[in-house]
Amino acid sequence: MRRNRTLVLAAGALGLIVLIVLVLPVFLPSVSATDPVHRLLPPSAAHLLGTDSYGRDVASRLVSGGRASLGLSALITVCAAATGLVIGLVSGFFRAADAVLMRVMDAWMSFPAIILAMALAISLGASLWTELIALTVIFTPFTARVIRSRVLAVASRAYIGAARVSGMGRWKTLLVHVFPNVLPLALVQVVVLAAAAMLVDGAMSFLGLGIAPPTPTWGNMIAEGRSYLVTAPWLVVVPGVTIMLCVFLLNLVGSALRQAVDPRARTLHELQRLRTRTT
Amino acid sequence: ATQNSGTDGPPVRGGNLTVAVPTDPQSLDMVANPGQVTAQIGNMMYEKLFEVDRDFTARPMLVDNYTTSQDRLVYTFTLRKDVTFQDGNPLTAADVVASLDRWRKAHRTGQLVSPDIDSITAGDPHTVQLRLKRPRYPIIDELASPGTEIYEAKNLAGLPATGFGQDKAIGTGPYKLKSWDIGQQLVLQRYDGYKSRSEQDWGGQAGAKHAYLDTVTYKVVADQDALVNGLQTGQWDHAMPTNDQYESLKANPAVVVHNLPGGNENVIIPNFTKGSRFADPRARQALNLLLDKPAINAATGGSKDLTIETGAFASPDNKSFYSTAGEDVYRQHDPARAKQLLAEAGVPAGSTVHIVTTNSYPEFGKWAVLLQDELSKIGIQTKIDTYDFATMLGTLTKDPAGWDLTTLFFDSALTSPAQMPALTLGTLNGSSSAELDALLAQFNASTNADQAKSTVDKLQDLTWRQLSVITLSQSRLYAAYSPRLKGYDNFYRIFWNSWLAP
Amino acid sequence: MALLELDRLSVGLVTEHGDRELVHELSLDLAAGRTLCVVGESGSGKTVTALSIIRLLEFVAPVRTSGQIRFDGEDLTGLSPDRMRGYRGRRLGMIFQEALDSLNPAQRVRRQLVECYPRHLREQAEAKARALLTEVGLTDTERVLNLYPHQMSGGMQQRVMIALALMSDPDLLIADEPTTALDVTTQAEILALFDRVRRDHGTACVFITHDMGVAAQVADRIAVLYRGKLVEIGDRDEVLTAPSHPYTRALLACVPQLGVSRREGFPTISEALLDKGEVATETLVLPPHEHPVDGAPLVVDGVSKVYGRSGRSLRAVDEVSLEIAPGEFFGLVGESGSGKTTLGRMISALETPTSGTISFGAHRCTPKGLLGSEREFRRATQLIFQDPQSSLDPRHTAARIIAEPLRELIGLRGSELDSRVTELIAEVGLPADTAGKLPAQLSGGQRQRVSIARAIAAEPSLIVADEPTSALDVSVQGQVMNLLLHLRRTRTLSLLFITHNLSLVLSVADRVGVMYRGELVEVGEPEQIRLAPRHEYTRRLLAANPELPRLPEPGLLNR
Amino acid sequence: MTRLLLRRLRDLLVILVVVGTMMFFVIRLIPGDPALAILGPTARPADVAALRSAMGLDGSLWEQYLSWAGHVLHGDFGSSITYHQPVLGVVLEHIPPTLTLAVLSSVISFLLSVAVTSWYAVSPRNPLARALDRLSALGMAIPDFWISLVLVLVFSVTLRWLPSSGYHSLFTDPVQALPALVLPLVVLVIGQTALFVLTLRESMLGELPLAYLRTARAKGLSESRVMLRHVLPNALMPLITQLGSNFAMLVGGIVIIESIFVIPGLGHLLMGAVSTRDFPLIQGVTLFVALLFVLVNLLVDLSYAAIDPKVRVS
Ligand SMILES: Nc1ncnc2c1ncn2[C@@H]1O[C@H](COP(=O)(O)OP(=O)(O)OP(=O)(O)O)[C@@H](O)[C@H]1O
Ligand SMILES: Nc1ncnc2c1ncn2[C@@H]1O[C@H](COP(=O)(O)OP(=O)(O)OP(=O)(O)O)[C@@H](O)[C@H]1O
Ligand SMILES: [Mg+2]
Ligand SMILES: [Mg+2]
Ligand code: NI
Repeated sequence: MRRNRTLVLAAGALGLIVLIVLVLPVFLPSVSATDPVHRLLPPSAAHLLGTDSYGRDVASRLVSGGRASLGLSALITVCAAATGLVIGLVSGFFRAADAVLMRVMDAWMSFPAIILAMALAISLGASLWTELIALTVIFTPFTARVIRSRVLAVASRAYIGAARVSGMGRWKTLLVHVFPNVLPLALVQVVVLAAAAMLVDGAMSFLGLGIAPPTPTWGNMIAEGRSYLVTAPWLVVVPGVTIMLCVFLLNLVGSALRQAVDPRARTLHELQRLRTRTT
Repeated sequence: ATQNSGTDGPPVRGGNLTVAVPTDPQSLDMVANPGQVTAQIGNMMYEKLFEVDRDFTARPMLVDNYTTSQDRLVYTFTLRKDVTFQDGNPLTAADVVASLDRWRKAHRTGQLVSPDIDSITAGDPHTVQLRLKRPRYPIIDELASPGTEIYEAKNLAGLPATGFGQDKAIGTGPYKLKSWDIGQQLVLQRYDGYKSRSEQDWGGQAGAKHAYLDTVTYKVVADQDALVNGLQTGQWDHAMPTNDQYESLKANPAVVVHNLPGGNENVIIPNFTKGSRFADPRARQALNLLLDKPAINAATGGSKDLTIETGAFASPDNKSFYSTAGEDVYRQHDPARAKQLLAEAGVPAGSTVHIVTTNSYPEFGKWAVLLQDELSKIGIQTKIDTYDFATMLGTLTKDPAGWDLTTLFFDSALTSPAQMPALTLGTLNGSSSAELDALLAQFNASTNADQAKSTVDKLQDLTWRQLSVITLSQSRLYAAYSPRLKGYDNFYRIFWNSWLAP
Repeated sequence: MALLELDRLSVGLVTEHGDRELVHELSLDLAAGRTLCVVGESGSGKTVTALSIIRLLEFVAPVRTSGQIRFDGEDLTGLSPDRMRGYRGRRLGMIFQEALDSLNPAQRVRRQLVECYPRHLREQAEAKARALLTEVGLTDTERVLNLYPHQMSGGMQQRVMIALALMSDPDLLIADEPTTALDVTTQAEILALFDRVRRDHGTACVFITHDMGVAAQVADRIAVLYRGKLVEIGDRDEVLTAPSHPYTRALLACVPQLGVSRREGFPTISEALLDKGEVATETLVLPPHEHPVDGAPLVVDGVSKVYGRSGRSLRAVDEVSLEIAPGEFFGLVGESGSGKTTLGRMISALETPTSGTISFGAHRCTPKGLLGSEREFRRATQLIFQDPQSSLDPRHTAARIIAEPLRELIGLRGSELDSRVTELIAEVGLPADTAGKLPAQLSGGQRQRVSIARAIAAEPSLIVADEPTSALDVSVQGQVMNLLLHLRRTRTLSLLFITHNLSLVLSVADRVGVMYRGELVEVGEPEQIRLAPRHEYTRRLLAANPELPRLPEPGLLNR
Repeated sequence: MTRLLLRRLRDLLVILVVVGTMMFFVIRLIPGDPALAILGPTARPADVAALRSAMGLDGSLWEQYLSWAGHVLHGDFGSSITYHQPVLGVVLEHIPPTLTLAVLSSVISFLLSVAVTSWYAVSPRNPLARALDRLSALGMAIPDFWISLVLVLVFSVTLRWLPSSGYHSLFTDPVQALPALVLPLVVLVIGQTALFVLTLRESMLGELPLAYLRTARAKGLSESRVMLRHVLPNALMPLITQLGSNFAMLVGGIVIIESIFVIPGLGHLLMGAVSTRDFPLIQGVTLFVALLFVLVNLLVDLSYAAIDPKVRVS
């Protein structure tokens, strides 16, 4: 039951963050209104989290930046995890597809990501969608490879043969027997992707490939605050801690979910609990 | 931080000075590569006929003395006799002719000066004659400008436009190239055969040069944080950090922080090309009225010490070019009027202004954001595209009407209009005009400083009328260095006559 | 003093709905150098008891134990994990029921065998490993040492498992059905080996088995478990000849015997009768053949399978030709590692033959793969895997596993599907609550029955059954056999029945084939094989078949 | 084995051709060219064109491509536009720092993640092990430049224990090289270890219920041995994949780390080449990164075979 409590708590906290991010900006002043006189103020009653180098209120930027960051990170995670999962499953399970798909992934991955992102951003124009496409393209092969390696191991188990004897089609076997076995790993990938997406977004903005200023994202807030690390540390610490908090919560939700999708993990959990209690 | 005073003690010979530079010089050919780092390292290695002193006034360097004909069309330069290149060959007139010919063809300033030049010829091995088609007042200043370094003639034969390689990086200066790990560091070494001029030090790049340091190592440090950290931990002795770092470095007792002469002119560049929102002069006026320059400077300048609130295109240190004409226009600020003017110019509230800028210099992005904020206050929307520098240039030139505003800064210590981007920007934003050309010709035809100065005032005034650039301010540069560095003139990265206290 | 004493040992499973007792107040003891055979119903808690003694159950299932397990006077239940570890291996050795899953799939046999020895004794250990492998009948030691578990036949895996347990000469050996996957000749060798070990090292042995013949051969004492309780314990002869508990009596009555035909049905234990304390066996009366036998024969034509590349290749199946008529019950016996499973896998098109063809009706398996519609083929042909554990998806419940062919091949859905699954679970003699359990929560026999239920679900016309009853007690075995016989009576069903149980196959098959080193050396009717074996290996097989001592007449049992 | 190698060699060629070709065209799609980058905003179009032609950038894209490809086939990667030196030499000079960092950080993170995960697996009740395991996810969420700067502030600027930046070859100058490597390695290791721990923990959890562990325990092996010798090797596959991918990413450019710690590596070189549009250099770096990448993946695949015999056999 502890498992459920963590799940509920972590999911609740995440939900709360999402809610704040969605609702609060409506009541906050413009995030792009600059006020050079009040720049780089430390946190105070007027500016809960201080102000940045333009004199903008960090708290309102944090909240409204969450929209782009969480939204983008969620979209990227979903897209990259889904495509990576599909490619990984297919190429791990179908030998014929594997040769081709994995070589494509290799070529894809060995192409420097910065240039890929630049080319995309410039040919499509820098925007949220470009960034989404670019990051999805960059992250997909990583997920695909990791998933594939697990699929390879699962595919050699005897129950895959048994499914064949039971007349199950290859694709359905993939879905019913292989997929659940790689799902926990996929959940880990989701956490990894979400964390990476939230951070990489900053690097993308830095390269001018991300969401255009002054729209804040947690990533570009960190990137912008970078030069004030010593004089105004809150500029980096605040969004940084927020990202870490979200990743941590996501991680909790991820492992709780894993137990929910995997009956064996449930048993293990019980076991660990018993072991920690006795002796 | 302590100020470098005159109490440096007697010079000490020996040692290595480590200097942080933001990029690899990439090429040591100052004609083919007009980059800052190339110039600053090159100034240690090469010499020109004339060099600027601390006040940016041209002083003879390789020239022993020179005469000007009555009609101001023929200049005869007598070269110093004992000068040798770092490979031991003596400096001859042929070298000067070859170098200047290449400058005329391949260097931007040279190309602008060239139409006025009739010929450059060697008289005897130690005299060079420069014939002009018409009198050109700033010609000596231009011969002291980057690109006119004297290389050996044999090294210049048959060079491609991309310039020479490091094997031909040979000059007459007090330091010569020792080693170069691309992208990592470049080491200069004292040239023992250097013959100094006999004058007292004129400061800047002119006068007597004594190479006290054995070697000078230029380390490539692109990252600002690394730059400052390395300075604090003694990884390097000298750096020129960004203005953001100024206050904290100034507060640090372990480093000396000192202003450098000259600086940068920070500009917003409106696009004159038809199709741009600022093709109409009223729109440009509106922009000028809209910009709250003090506020922008406060948010981006780093420190009051470093910001000069002036609309001039030259630094006050650059006495012959500093002009306060048009200052009233610079100080105008009236957003309401701006809104109205914009509407009149066909840019009503709700339209979108396209700003193209670069993240290669952090200030640019900031100006763009502040600009965006001010435009949004009068109901104008903005689309900001931030690229790396090369992409920005590519974007600006590929589609000349596809942008409205961009941001740049220019060196404000340049000594002739031909060198000044603010006056030669026509290729980029279509701001050239007959009036400007006439003024430039007038300047060249000046016969004395007063005449020249009055033309400079007109040029400055014209700039503020046309608004080919909208100057936000002048930023001063500063150097931060180890207290061990003595004798340093606080002049960019000039390290002859400097030594390290033991 | 007894070496091992169980004192009111209870093992309870912790679940969300409270504890469920798997073993209830079990008390028994065993002296050094003696062998205790544990027999009993499948799922009665034999494995649970064994794992509790060596305290390995707590790693895989959340359990609570009460009572005492005294080994050499020390109560094992109270030991710290560290001290308990000291007992494992050197003092307590264990042979696990499912060999394949119990070997590390990524390590060669060599490493797994010598592992428990310290590094400086590795050479000694390897010598010992070689000796043991030879002793368990794996004479090709060099090859075997270099194999990975999945490259070995079921019997080979089991023998490696045995060698592994004997590597450190334990004082007490717990052997959980150690010979189920072995042909009787090899089994005889293994039993002899156990006997030798017992004499040489004074090793005591808890020997779990379903084979009464084996029990009769090795046991000093026999314990009978039924539904988690010890119902009877005593000297071998006493238990075998004068069983006191009705369950024991019934169990003995179900044991197949050479020369007794069971073609008309096997006796099984009726729980209802048992509860009343009466004669607890009943024999199903099969319906008469009520339909014409039609359909196509299975024709195996000169099929070979070669593993490995040239140089180190192995002919697992060598030019086997064979025909099974529609409705025929064909028994296949043979030496362990002789290629039976490989042949079965080729017939069910999980493996392509290196040469030769297999045809079944319109379907043909050739070196190029399966020709024709795979779905049709699967409807017609089913395979019961030799190792049930690894052939069951660990994440699927028993019900879901059984439902799979029903959905895929027959297209059943919804309540129809549910009711058919429930039916099948009952048909193979599993309790209804099995439906919701995961494979890891089932006993070996229960898993095997899930696997059988899956195979018969689609009502195929050919079943390749690879040792389908090896982990079942004789009563359940009877039940399963009855089910197969019943199916054969009501529809056309051909069976390729691979087994090591000679008594069983000879009492029921129409024809029996004997494989030896990849070749099919003899095919004949059971009587002919039994009475007039032609091949030398067949004769050895028959000689090694363990038999029960002459049982008292059934009438006596009912007294 | 030889078959695998031959096949990989073929794949390698295909990938190099594909990546090289793609890169050739992609970088030319991006606005801006080297001549413009050198001459600056006030240059006249004619001068830009002249310089461009001197750089060999005139002619149609196809002509340029064919000439470049032809030279590459003869082992000539051209000459860097900015550095005026053969691309091959420039790239080779920048490989050691990147490779040193990538190899060391991968190895350390790998060992560390294995240690943390196994420690937790062996003693789930140890609070420190548990905390390390739980908190590992955070490692991924820490911005790398942030942690870099903090570490530099603490260990270099304040405590003066370690240099704040710099690179020296490990082979020629280990005494100076090691201290300078510490901080960048720590930063890389934090992020990677976090990722590895997550992956490995997941895959080890998947192995824990398997029956072969029972056998291992029945041999009397200590719990740590069970984890290290049995669970771990079987759980390593996804981790090794992750390691391979990550290594590839490191080789492709640890731009931020390289610039903060002033390490003249490939990422730094590539970024510089991109900003000056040094086409031949970009192409050269890309080909080398792709080459390294494929080689690393070959290693990864070979280690699959070493770990999972079933993969090898089929
Ligand atoms: N890990 C587990 N989780 C839950 N239930 C279990 C677990 N292991 C065994 N059981 C249950 O305990 C009972 C006894 O199982 P056990 O394996 O001891 O039977 P067994 O006597 O060895 O049978 P067989 O002869 O079929 O192997 C079975 O009903 C089984 O379902
Ligand atoms: N995948 C494989 N790779 C290599 N050799 C194999 C493979 N599968 C089986 N073998 C070998 O083929 C031979 C026959 O194995 P098979 O499993 O068919 O025997 P079996 O008759 O079923 O034996 P058992 O009665 O012990 O189950 C064995 O020597 C085994 O080592
Ligand atoms: Mg059992
Ligand atoms: Mg078999
Ligand atoms: Ni719980």
